[in-house]
Amino acid sequence: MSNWGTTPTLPEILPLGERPLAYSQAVFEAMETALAADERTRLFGEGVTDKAGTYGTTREMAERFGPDRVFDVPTAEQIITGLAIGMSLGGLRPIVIHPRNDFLLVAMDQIANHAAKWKAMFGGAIRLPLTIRSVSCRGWGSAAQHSQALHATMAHMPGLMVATPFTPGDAKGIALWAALEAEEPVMIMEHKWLWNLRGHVPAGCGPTPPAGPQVLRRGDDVTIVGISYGAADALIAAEALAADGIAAEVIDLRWLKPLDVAPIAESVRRTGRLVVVDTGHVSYGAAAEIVAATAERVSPSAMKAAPARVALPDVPAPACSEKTYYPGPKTVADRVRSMLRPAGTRGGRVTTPD
Amino acid sequence: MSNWGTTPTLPEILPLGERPLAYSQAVFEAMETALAADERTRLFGEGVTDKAGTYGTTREMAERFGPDRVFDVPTAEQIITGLAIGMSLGGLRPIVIHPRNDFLLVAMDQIANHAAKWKAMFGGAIRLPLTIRSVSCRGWGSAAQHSQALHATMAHMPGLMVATPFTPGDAKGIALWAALEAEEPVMIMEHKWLWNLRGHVPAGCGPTPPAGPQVLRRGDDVTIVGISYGAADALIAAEALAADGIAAEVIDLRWLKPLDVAPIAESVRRTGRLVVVDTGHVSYGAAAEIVAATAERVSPSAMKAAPARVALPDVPAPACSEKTYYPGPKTVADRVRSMLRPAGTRGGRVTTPD
Amino acid sequence: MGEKAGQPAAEAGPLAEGLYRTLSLIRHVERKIVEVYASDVMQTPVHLSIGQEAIPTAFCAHLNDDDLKIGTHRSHGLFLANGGDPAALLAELLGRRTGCSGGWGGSMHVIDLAHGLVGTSSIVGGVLPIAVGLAMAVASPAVAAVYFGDGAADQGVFAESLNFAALKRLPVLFVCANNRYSVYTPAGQRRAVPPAEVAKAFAVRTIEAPIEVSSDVFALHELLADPIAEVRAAAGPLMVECHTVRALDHNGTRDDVAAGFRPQVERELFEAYDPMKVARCRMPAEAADRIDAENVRAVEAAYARALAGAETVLAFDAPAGAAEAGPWRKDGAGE
Amino acid sequence: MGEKAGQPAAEAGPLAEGLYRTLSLIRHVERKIVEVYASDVMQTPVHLSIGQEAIPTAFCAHLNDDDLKIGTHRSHGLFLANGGDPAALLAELLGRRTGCSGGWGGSMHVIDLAHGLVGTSSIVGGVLPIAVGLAMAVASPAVAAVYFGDGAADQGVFAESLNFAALKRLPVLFVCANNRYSVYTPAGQRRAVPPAEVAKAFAVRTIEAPIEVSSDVFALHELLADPIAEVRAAAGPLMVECHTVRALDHNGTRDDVAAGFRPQVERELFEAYDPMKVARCRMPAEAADRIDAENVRAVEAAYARALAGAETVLAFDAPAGAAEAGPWRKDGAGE
Ligand SMILES: Cc1ncc(C[n+]2csc(CCOP(=O)(O)OP(=O)(O)O)c2C)c(N)n1
Ligand SMILES: Cc1ncc(C[n+]2csc(CCOP(=O)(O)OP(=O)(O)O)c2C)c(N)n1
Ligand SMILES: [Mg+2]
Ligand SMILES: [Mg+2]
Repeated sequence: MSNWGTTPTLPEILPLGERPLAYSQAVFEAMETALAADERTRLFGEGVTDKAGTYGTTREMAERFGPDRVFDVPTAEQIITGLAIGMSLGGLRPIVIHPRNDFLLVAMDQIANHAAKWKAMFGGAIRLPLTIRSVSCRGWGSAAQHSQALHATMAHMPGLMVATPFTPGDAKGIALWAALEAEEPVMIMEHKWLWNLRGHVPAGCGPTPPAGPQVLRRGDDVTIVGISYGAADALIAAEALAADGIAAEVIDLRWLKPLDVAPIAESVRRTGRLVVVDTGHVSYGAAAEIVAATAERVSPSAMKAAPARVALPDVPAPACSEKTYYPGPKTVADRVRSMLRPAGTRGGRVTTPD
Repeated sequence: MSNWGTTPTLPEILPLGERPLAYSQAVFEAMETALAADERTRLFGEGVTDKAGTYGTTREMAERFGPDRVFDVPTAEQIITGLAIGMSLGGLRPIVIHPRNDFLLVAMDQIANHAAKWKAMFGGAIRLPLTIRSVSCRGWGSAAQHSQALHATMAHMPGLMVATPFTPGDAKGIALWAALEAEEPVMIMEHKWLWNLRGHVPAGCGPTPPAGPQVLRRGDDVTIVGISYGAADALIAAEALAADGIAAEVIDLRWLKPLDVAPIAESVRRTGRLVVVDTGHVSYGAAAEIVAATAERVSPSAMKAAPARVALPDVPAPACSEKTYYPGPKTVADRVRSMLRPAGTRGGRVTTPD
Repeated sequence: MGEKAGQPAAEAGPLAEGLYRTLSLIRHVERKIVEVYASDVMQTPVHLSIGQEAIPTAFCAHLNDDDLKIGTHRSHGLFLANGGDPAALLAELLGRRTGCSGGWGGSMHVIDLAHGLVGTSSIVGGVLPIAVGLAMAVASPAVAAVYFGDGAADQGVFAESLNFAALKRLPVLFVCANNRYSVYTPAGQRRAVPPAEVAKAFAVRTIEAPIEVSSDVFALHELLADPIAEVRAAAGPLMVECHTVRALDHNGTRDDVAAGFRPQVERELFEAYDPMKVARCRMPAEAADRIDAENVRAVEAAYARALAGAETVLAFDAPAGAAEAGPWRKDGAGE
Repeated sequence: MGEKAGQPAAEAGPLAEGLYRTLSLIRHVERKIVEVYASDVMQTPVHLSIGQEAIPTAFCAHLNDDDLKIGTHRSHGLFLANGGDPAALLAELLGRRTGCSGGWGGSMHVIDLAHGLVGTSSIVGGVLPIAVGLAMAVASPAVAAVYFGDGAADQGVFAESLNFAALKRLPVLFVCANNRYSVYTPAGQRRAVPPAEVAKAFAVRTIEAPIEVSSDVFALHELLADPIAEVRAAAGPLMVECHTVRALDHNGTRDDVAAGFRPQVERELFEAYDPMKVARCRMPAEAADRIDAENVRAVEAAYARALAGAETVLAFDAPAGAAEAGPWRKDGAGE
């Protein structure tokens, strides 16, 4: 029945403010606002002009802004991405969409060898503003080739800015900044399971430049850093932990590159405990960077427990058994609880300290 | 004059044993031994049959084993890699060479979406033995697109085994294991600056399956983990540190995937200090995984200092100013020295704890 | 299923009945999927072959188990035409351990090694170079075959694959089902020329089957007989572009024309060139009815068998960085 | 340098002298590189244009500063034919802050925004789709041009780029210098058909220049005049395949034929079709000698200027994960 299943409806985990909107609607607003604000913007990608309109985020844009500025493309990720790079070098401000992270792998040469390196290769003589939106998906048997979250792969490549907006407000503000003001390639790594998440979204055109991680919830017992949809798991876990009398601080990473670890380190110095919740595979992933960068900055003597990661196991996603494959709020909460237990009794689901 | 400059001649930092060979000669022996040992092996890649013969490691193989088993290919990394996958699924044991890590990015879809995932996607019903050799290069103004070390990117993809052989003995044994015995895709990430490194290489056909990190030098003051050429910097630094009375333990990581952190954790529990030396970019790189995985396993109370990474800055490699761009033994030694200084006076080159 | 004969098609007799049996089986299996899909019992994105079934039916009838085949996200038809067990396919869609991929693959990743199907990929174009590699591994007179869509031909790797197959004169059968759509994006927004032109440029022998032929399983089967025999006789690669039409949504079971995602003309094309209708016109009604009835029973039985399989439930407690071998060893499903 | 005229070539007169001046400049700059390279003063992998200089000279003469150009690892000729300052090129090879890329790029990454050269890539084939994007950004009558080798045409993205340019009728000039080698791998081991055939398949207007024409700067310039004017007049993309020969090693300054890396016939081809010799045969000797002498002086002066530039020395103390903007801000070279 459902096309790739339905996107889950999340509980209200964010303050709704005066103008609550769903995440997908926030992205839609960013697209229409960017196209209206600057003649140089272009919007394209597979299915951008079809009736589905990239999960609704590009619907009717071609009709409104014309087929020269908003268009569909061949099923060929190299030319799609190369087009965007050339347009940028020629003075335009392209927004290109790869509807799934998995397809980015077809375009890796254009993204990582070209877009990322162009500025450096010429000593900064030229700028390459370019917005690449890509969505990480999961569930409904998407299986190994349609479930990847590749933000860590991108963030490892110098020359790319990489955002994982979690709040609808950030989804809009970051996309606007990338599309209208950035001077570098910006990869916006969205997550399909956030489409229905509601939160406050300012009206109008308010681009928000890269910023450090934001504290979503205050607490003194443990610092939980959430990346992308991981922040949702973290917030829901924090609520459950609160019932047990455990006060978790929840931090939304927001930007992987540039990375501002200071606020996380500060929080961890206070709580003495760190759990990172990520949507990618655990090994050599984004959570490793957060743990490592924090460990470099926080004196070991300030730590009350070894840090931990909650992320996908190092196995490609199966079409079946997704409930046991994906960690969730319970995994996060259990991890925190075991961390608060006396040393020696620890145990975990994904990573097992010995 | 020099083609891409000359590969440096390293000091004798390894025990030479009874049969000392250069690294490139060890790889050459692995290739010829594998081709002779199993009719199903194939060897191909750009320039494999030309007179240069992939830095000498494939020289004259086509003449000896015939053009059906050893052949040159179009300059098209997708078909090169896809060919290897299809040959493997059809029962052969291909060895494919991508002469630079940078070119792997053109083949990322075949490597990460296909080779890596095929076994899992079919529930293990089929195996995909496949050896991918790729060389990381540096120096002589290779610049941003010819200097990458992408082992962390590969190791983040479940389904790939990833080796970074450092000793000539491992270079031969691991290649033989991958080519003759592995049942999964194995990526062998070589480093051009190791070509001239000499060490003991057993004669004959001795495949060595994945193994944990190996201790190259014993010491109780600090654990230095070297990845690929990073182990050379670490060994040279350890020698310099010994002159200052600092006893460094040097560990060669060998395999990124599967990763056996236990020996590293054990060493760090004893030394209380960890420095990881990597040839890739620092952020979201392999060193982050080693630091994070160690931090998860070693009680913070066992740590005498915060861990540190010595790796490439998060900037694409410039053609110029390579001396300031690449860390070296001195960077490693300085990092260790600052770690042994009383807290508060620390400082570093690549990562600056605050 | 999957008649393995080489004679020309006839309107009656065992060959024609065999072709019709396969065609009808694919249709009935997919009708069954449509029937149950609304209940969410199959939690996997299905890309149905309805409208396109004559293509895999026709070419697979010229192939045997030694030939290696590979396909895409839309491979139910390929799996069944190649002789695959409908129960193993349905079990896969149901996420069962008895599924052809142990439940790991779902609809987009089916495999049947016993019949030479080495798998299917949901990355558009990804299998094209792999098929060329298969052709380097098979022993003559076996061939490699890849079944793909026009969207896959948009990818540059299509050209790389044609070039290498032509260069080495490899026995690769490229079968393109050109339904003129990649999801909802029509060819006119994607391609300057049809896929066949690219193959011709690389001097690959190329056959273009108009929809009149591609929808007629007997005609298409006959058209391909000699050319496939020549591939087998080491004449080098063959490209077949089959013009066709997709009956339902790109993914799922909705009528996407009614929902406004593709124009009305697509529905009319299907009405005119529904391969089941076309075949029935050329068959004795009695034979067609009999075979359909047998297939209905076979599909019901297969579905019941599929439902009876145990759900795949996996454990993922491998530590970070461990070898990937762990998880399915634990479950046992994949070994 | 880089005469910007549209008239047909002649054996004498300002147009012919302009073409010869550019051709000779490229040769003299590269001879200077060969002269000094053994001393290791240029620590960057050089891919020389010697033997192929007539190609960039001819097509760049039809382009102007509003046209956007992009090239590959072998782009000294493109840079100079496009009007680039020889001192900026040489300084780049010497790793100086005054280099066209501030020392960051070296030989493979040259840029000259003032003249519309947006850069060059050392990833074979990588610039082809970027050129198509450039064509979407330029304002008519400006065009985009990409200069690449036959190895780049091996990559699938070549087909993707041709397809999209043809589909949207974009003003892209694809100029392929086909020296029949990718490093030391000859076309026969790589390609079933020449690059031009692929372009024709996509209905891209295609011109094939045999080596007799490609080595004759006047003839090639004339051949391209009308076709390039038509691209400018919005007739859609143009593919030009120029057959040519590389005089020296793929990379570096060695005679790779003498060293046994390519067969002797390559050397003979260069002897027969050295574009400098060919041009001099068609020029008054006095004019050729005069221009050569001027170029020798110009190159010496440029080299002296290049040597006088400060070496690029960078500081890399950015903390892990910091924005990439840092380092070259510090040095100032890149701003
Ligand atoms: C590399 C890649 N890009 C995009 C997609 C999204 N996608 C899935 S199926 C499909 C349509 C492919 O069209 P075609 O090859 O003609 O096959 P059809 O669905 O028409 O049978 C697309 C674009 C994908 N799976 N892989
Ligand atoms: C993607 C990629 N693969 C391989 C290489 C290695 N390489 C550098 S130059 C070159 C030859 C390319 O040949 P061609 O495009 O004909 O240009 P030419 O050198 O002949 O001018 C190759 C294979 C590369 N740089 N990039
Ligand atoms: Mg299609
Ligand atoms: Mg060439």
